[in-house]
Amino acid sequence: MAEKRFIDAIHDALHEEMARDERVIVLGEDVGRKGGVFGVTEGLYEQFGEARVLDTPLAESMIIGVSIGMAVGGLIPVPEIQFADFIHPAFDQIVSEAARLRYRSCNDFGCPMTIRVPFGGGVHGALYHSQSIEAFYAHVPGLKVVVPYTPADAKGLLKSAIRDPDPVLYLEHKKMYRMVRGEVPAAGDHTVPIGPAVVRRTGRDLSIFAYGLMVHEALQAATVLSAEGIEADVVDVRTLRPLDTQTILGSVQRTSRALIVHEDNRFGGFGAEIAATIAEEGFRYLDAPPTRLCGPDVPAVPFSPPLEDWFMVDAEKIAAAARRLVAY
Amino acid sequence: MAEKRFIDAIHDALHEEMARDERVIVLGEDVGRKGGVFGVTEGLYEQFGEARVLDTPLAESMIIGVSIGMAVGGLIPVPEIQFADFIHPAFDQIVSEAARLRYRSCNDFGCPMTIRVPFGGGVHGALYHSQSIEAFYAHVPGLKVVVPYTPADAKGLLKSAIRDPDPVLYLEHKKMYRMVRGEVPAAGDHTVPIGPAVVRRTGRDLSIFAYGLMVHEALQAATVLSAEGIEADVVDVRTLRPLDTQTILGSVQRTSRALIVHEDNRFGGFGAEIAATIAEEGFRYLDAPPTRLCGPDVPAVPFSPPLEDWFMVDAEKIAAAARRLVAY
Amino acid sequence: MSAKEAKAVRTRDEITPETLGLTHASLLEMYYCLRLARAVDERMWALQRSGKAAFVISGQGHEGAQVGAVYALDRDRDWLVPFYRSVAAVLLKGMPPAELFLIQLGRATDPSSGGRQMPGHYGHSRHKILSTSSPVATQVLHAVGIAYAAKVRGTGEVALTELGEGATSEGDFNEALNFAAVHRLAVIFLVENNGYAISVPVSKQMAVPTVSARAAGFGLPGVTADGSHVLHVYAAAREAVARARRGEGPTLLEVTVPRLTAHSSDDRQEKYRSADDIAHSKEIDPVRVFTEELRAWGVLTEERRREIEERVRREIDLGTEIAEAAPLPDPSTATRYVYAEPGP
Amino acid sequence: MSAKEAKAVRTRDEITPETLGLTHASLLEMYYCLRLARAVDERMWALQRSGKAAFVISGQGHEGAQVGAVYALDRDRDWLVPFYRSVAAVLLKGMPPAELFLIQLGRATDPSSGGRQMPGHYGHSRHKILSTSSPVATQVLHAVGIAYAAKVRGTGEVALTELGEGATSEGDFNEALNFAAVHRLAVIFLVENNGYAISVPVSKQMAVPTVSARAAGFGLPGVTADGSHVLHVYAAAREAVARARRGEGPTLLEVTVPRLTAHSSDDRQEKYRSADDIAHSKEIDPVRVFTEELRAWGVLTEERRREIEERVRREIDLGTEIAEAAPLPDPSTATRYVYAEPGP
Ligand SMILES: Cc1ncc(C[n+]2csc(CCOP(=O)(O)OP(=O)(O)O)c2C)c(N)n1
Ligand SMILES: Cc1ncc(C[n+]2csc(CCOP(=O)(O)OP(=O)(O)O)c2C)c(N)n1
Ligand SMILES: [Mg+2]
Ligand SMILES: [Mg+2]
Repeated sequence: MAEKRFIDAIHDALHEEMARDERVIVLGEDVGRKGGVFGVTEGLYEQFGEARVLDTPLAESMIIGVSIGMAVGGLIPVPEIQFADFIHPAFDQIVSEAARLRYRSCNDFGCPMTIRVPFGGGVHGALYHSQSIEAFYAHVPGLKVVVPYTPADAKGLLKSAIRDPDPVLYLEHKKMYRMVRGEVPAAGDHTVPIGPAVVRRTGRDLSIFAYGLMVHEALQAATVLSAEGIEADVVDVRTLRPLDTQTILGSVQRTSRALIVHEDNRFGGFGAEIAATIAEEGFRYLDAPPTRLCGPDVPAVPFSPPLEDWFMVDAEKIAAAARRLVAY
Repeated sequence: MAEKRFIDAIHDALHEEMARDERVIVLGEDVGRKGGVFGVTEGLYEQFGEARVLDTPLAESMIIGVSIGMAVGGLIPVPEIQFADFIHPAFDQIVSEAARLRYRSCNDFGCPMTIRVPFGGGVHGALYHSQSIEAFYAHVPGLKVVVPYTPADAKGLLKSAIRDPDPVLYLEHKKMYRMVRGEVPAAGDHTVPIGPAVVRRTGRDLSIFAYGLMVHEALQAATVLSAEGIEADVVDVRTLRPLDTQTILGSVQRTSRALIVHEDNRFGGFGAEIAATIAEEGFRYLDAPPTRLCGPDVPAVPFSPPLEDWFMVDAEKIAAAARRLVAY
Repeated sequence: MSAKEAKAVRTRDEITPETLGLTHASLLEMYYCLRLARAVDERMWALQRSGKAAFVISGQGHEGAQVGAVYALDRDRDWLVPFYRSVAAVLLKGMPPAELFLIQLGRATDPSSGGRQMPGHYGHSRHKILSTSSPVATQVLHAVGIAYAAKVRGTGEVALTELGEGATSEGDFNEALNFAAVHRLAVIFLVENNGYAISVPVSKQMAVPTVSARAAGFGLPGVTADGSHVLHVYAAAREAVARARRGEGPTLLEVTVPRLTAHSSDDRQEKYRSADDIAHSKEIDPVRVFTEELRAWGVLTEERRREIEERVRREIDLGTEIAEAAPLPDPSTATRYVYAEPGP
Repeated sequence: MSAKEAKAVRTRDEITPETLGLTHASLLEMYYCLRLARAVDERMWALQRSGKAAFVISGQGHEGAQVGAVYALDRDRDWLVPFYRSVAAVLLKGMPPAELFLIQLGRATDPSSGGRQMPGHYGHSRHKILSTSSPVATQVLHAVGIAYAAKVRGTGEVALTELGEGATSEGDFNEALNFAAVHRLAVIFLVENNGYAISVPVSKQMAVPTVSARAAGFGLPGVTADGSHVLHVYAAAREAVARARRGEGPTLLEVTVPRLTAHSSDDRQEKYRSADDIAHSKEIDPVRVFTEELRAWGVLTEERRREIEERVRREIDLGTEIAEAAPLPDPSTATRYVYAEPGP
């Protein structure tokens, strides 16, 4: 075991997979000589050369479209979209092409590809450098969507994604890069399967469901709540598609109360799917309404600090919502 | 009053608004001389000329991006996207630009624009001519999303959309064009406000929530159910964003049972938002889990008739789900 | 006659079976492909008209472009990334007529999609034909990616992708030209310019007379060939393939073609095309022109013609029979292959 | 020297204040704008370094391109559709320095966004400056739409939009060129080519030496001007505006400019730019070059220079003061204007 920062865990996974399999290729804007605008791909260009670590022209639809062709041609592309906010030009290539190639060809073609995307707010990034995009993509059959929280998961899920025969959207919260640290198995081939959620903390009074940075906030809230005698089960959802409804329902069965937390706008957000699933399949367990605590319904995160603070969901807001839910 | 087909109601609204306000301009692929691939814009080119009824090059991002500029420049564009399946290249222009212009400029600029989009399956259109897209867009703050079911609503909502100061996504189910007929107020300026849902049929045993073609199927199911002694409240949601939660919750309060129906894939679909809202805000009213009946989670609608039938939600499947829910 | 025109004519005159080194056998193989493609296409319409197929989208008029271009490929080694009009191209690349009818009729054994896609969505991994979707121009980037993979892996494969001139208005097409030029990839962009994007004439799609003019600004060669003359296309494609094979990069090959039918079975072209325009298309039909050329060159005797005609008819009839006898897909299979299934 | 080179030099020699008919007053106004833009920009960096601003994205090096181009507009009538480096352009279009600092510091009275957007996202309806977003190239289509509206409404407005050469790789840019050319719209595409898209050099972005080469393939004129010489840009822009005003359509005006800073305050350019390259940029700094040119032409005396310097300093200081004193936005306003609010 070694303590690693979130960003290093992602870097290491890329490095190891590139070393392990020469079909793996990294491409995107500034991923080469600069090592990525966040430094995630630092050193890969020097080590693996420019044919495998490719500084592309500035065109996201091209990055994904070319990656699909690479996958068909026998490579395993790991495209980076510089900011989640800039993935939208590639929406068609992801939704119509990458996600459907296998289904539409009845298994004649596949599309192994991992799209790495830094997302999320709290970094003074305002409307166009803060967005959460998981709701758009988790809705798409044919895609898998993962959002790691611990460095160990960041590494293990990325490795699994790269080895997956289907396209995976790998969302990394950019605020966590240098903020979150944790133990990562140093030796061996550390992978984490795509699919299972994990209970990060057990408690009997309510379940908190979160992913990415929000797990961090939820765990902090849980500590505060614990001091008040409220014990929260905190479930790190990790994989949004396919969703581990079993672990989710198991938690609700234990606590009878569900608080679903995400940073993305509330209306039509991914939390609705979790809440609807709990309501439908866990109805008998519930003693209170499944409740969502999410980013407000304005276009992403406004810039100025008072506005950004207003937008972001944090431990304090989670604790307050938990108290209300427990008091229901 | 005059009986009109769904398609004629849409056509008439366009015609009247273009005649009423010379700023209104229609653009898209084949909307001019051909009158649209479905014939919705038939005759407008001849009447209003090619400057106002514009056959564009084949590029959806351009159609929306140019429309945004037109709106800024003092026109009221009504772009058509030929099939909902082909709106994806314009995702960035819609989500990042049209929907955010007002918020990001703190009201200095607005973007009056109505994007007309034929959507939906049951027409042998397969994976790429059948898609439902409402979940992607209803999640976007700054957009409004409407899905008419009656010809009167088709006309009235389109007129309201064109006069709305903000961008509206107007989704027309293409199977309804020539199938659905209904009375449309002939005289005067018939508009229907964006926002309110409408109860199409009242019943005490369960509420069925639907929009577009699914209202048709739900009403048929309700007739069958009624013969069996099950009385369904059928709510035509009509506007997905902003959502009329009051009417929805009012219905659940009367029936204590909610069945949410849509054609789009279930996972992360718009039904999750309705179900989550009912679960959270109508928890006390519920005698059974809020239940979704939706398209299965495969990429849109497969082609061959047995596969298409398997995919599509219809009156029979709705009636079966309603029986199960009432028996809960 | 200006010097430039004289040169153009000379260049065209130079394109003969002899200058291209084509044997009679090759010429007759091309002819057979043209006739086969036309016959398959006509049968697809017949199936639609008789209510057996829901939809047709046709390659009639595009056969010269496709046979000329695909004939220049190494059909085993190279990739075809087609579009919905690629009837002739996929036949020549190896798909038998029966498979096209299975696709047309949405049967379980449709090799491209198992009945999941609409007619016209070709694909076949064994023949290195990439699966087609409907959104236009997306495939152009896929071809570029395949060519990048070929370069990195050193396979020597060339990727040929087809699209209409309408699709060149999409961003993806331009992004693809740019990336391919930067990396000098072995990809050929075959733009089949039939003058219309459904109803929209070229004059409303672009401000230049040829799509090939687009190439220079991205740093690749652009050529326009006359799709009524199979050998003109073949000559241009052969040059493009040779360039690609030598590692000199991509070529934008525009081929002007007539559209002999409505856009699809859902369209009525009389609404937006003049009778003259439609009549002129028939005159420049590549099948007709090639037939005459082969006769003039003494390659096609009446006897040979009848033999080929007979063979084509047999294959078409057999293919239709096979397809009509094939089962429709079982709904219980509809959830399969959203994702890869675990291996055995 | 070849005939072509000779002609190029002659053309450049012909661009003088006299041949352009520019008065000393105009030249000094341009000079003032260059100095003001530079000073505003430097102050933005100072605010960032001192921890008062979270972020800077800079126009240093681009001032010659922007002042030259915007000076050719009718600043009251025409539209500017800017990007994040448009410091000089928006100043010249009418925004006072104080407003740029309000934007920089995210204050409630930031006229472009009320503190909602990051620094560098300019916009101002009264000055006909369209609100800027971050995704590159999207704005190019908006400018084209504005020009279409101007044509239909007969307003005679011209739209000038700015973008970097990196953004020309996006589909939207190409779709915009195409549509503008088809409709011969009064729009000018000002591509400020600073050689890099963040760290990616032009050689990895495109296979041609100039962006202007892209124009011909879409059917519009393409010109490359040297952004170190304000008057070269002005001459080219004036021609483009005249063309647009005459109804002859769009122009792609590429201007080569040095990038004098890192991409933004989040970037360290030493990682990917050589010391020589960075040093060379300083030599071709348009502010420096124009200062020398004005001196050589006898327009700028030392006294005048000092006067202008003094005026700029006062304005900057005053602007900073105003901005720093302005309140931050109140969170209770954060939900406003997602949609239009009902009128009174
Ligand atoms: C992205 C997208 N938008 C719209 C359509 C609908 N559509 C299908 S074919 C077509 C015209 C294509 O014209 P062109 O590229 O010239 O090819 P042609 O059909 O003439 O061979 C259109 C608009 C589509 N398939 N994809
Ligand atoms: C669609 C999109 N993708 C990525 C980015 C991130 N980004 C911001 S500026 C930039 C480089 C732009 O280069 P160029 O267009 O040459 O302008 P310059 O900054 O050099 O003036 C990138 C990649 C973005 N803003 N938008
Ligand atoms: Mg065409
Ligand atoms: Mg640049």
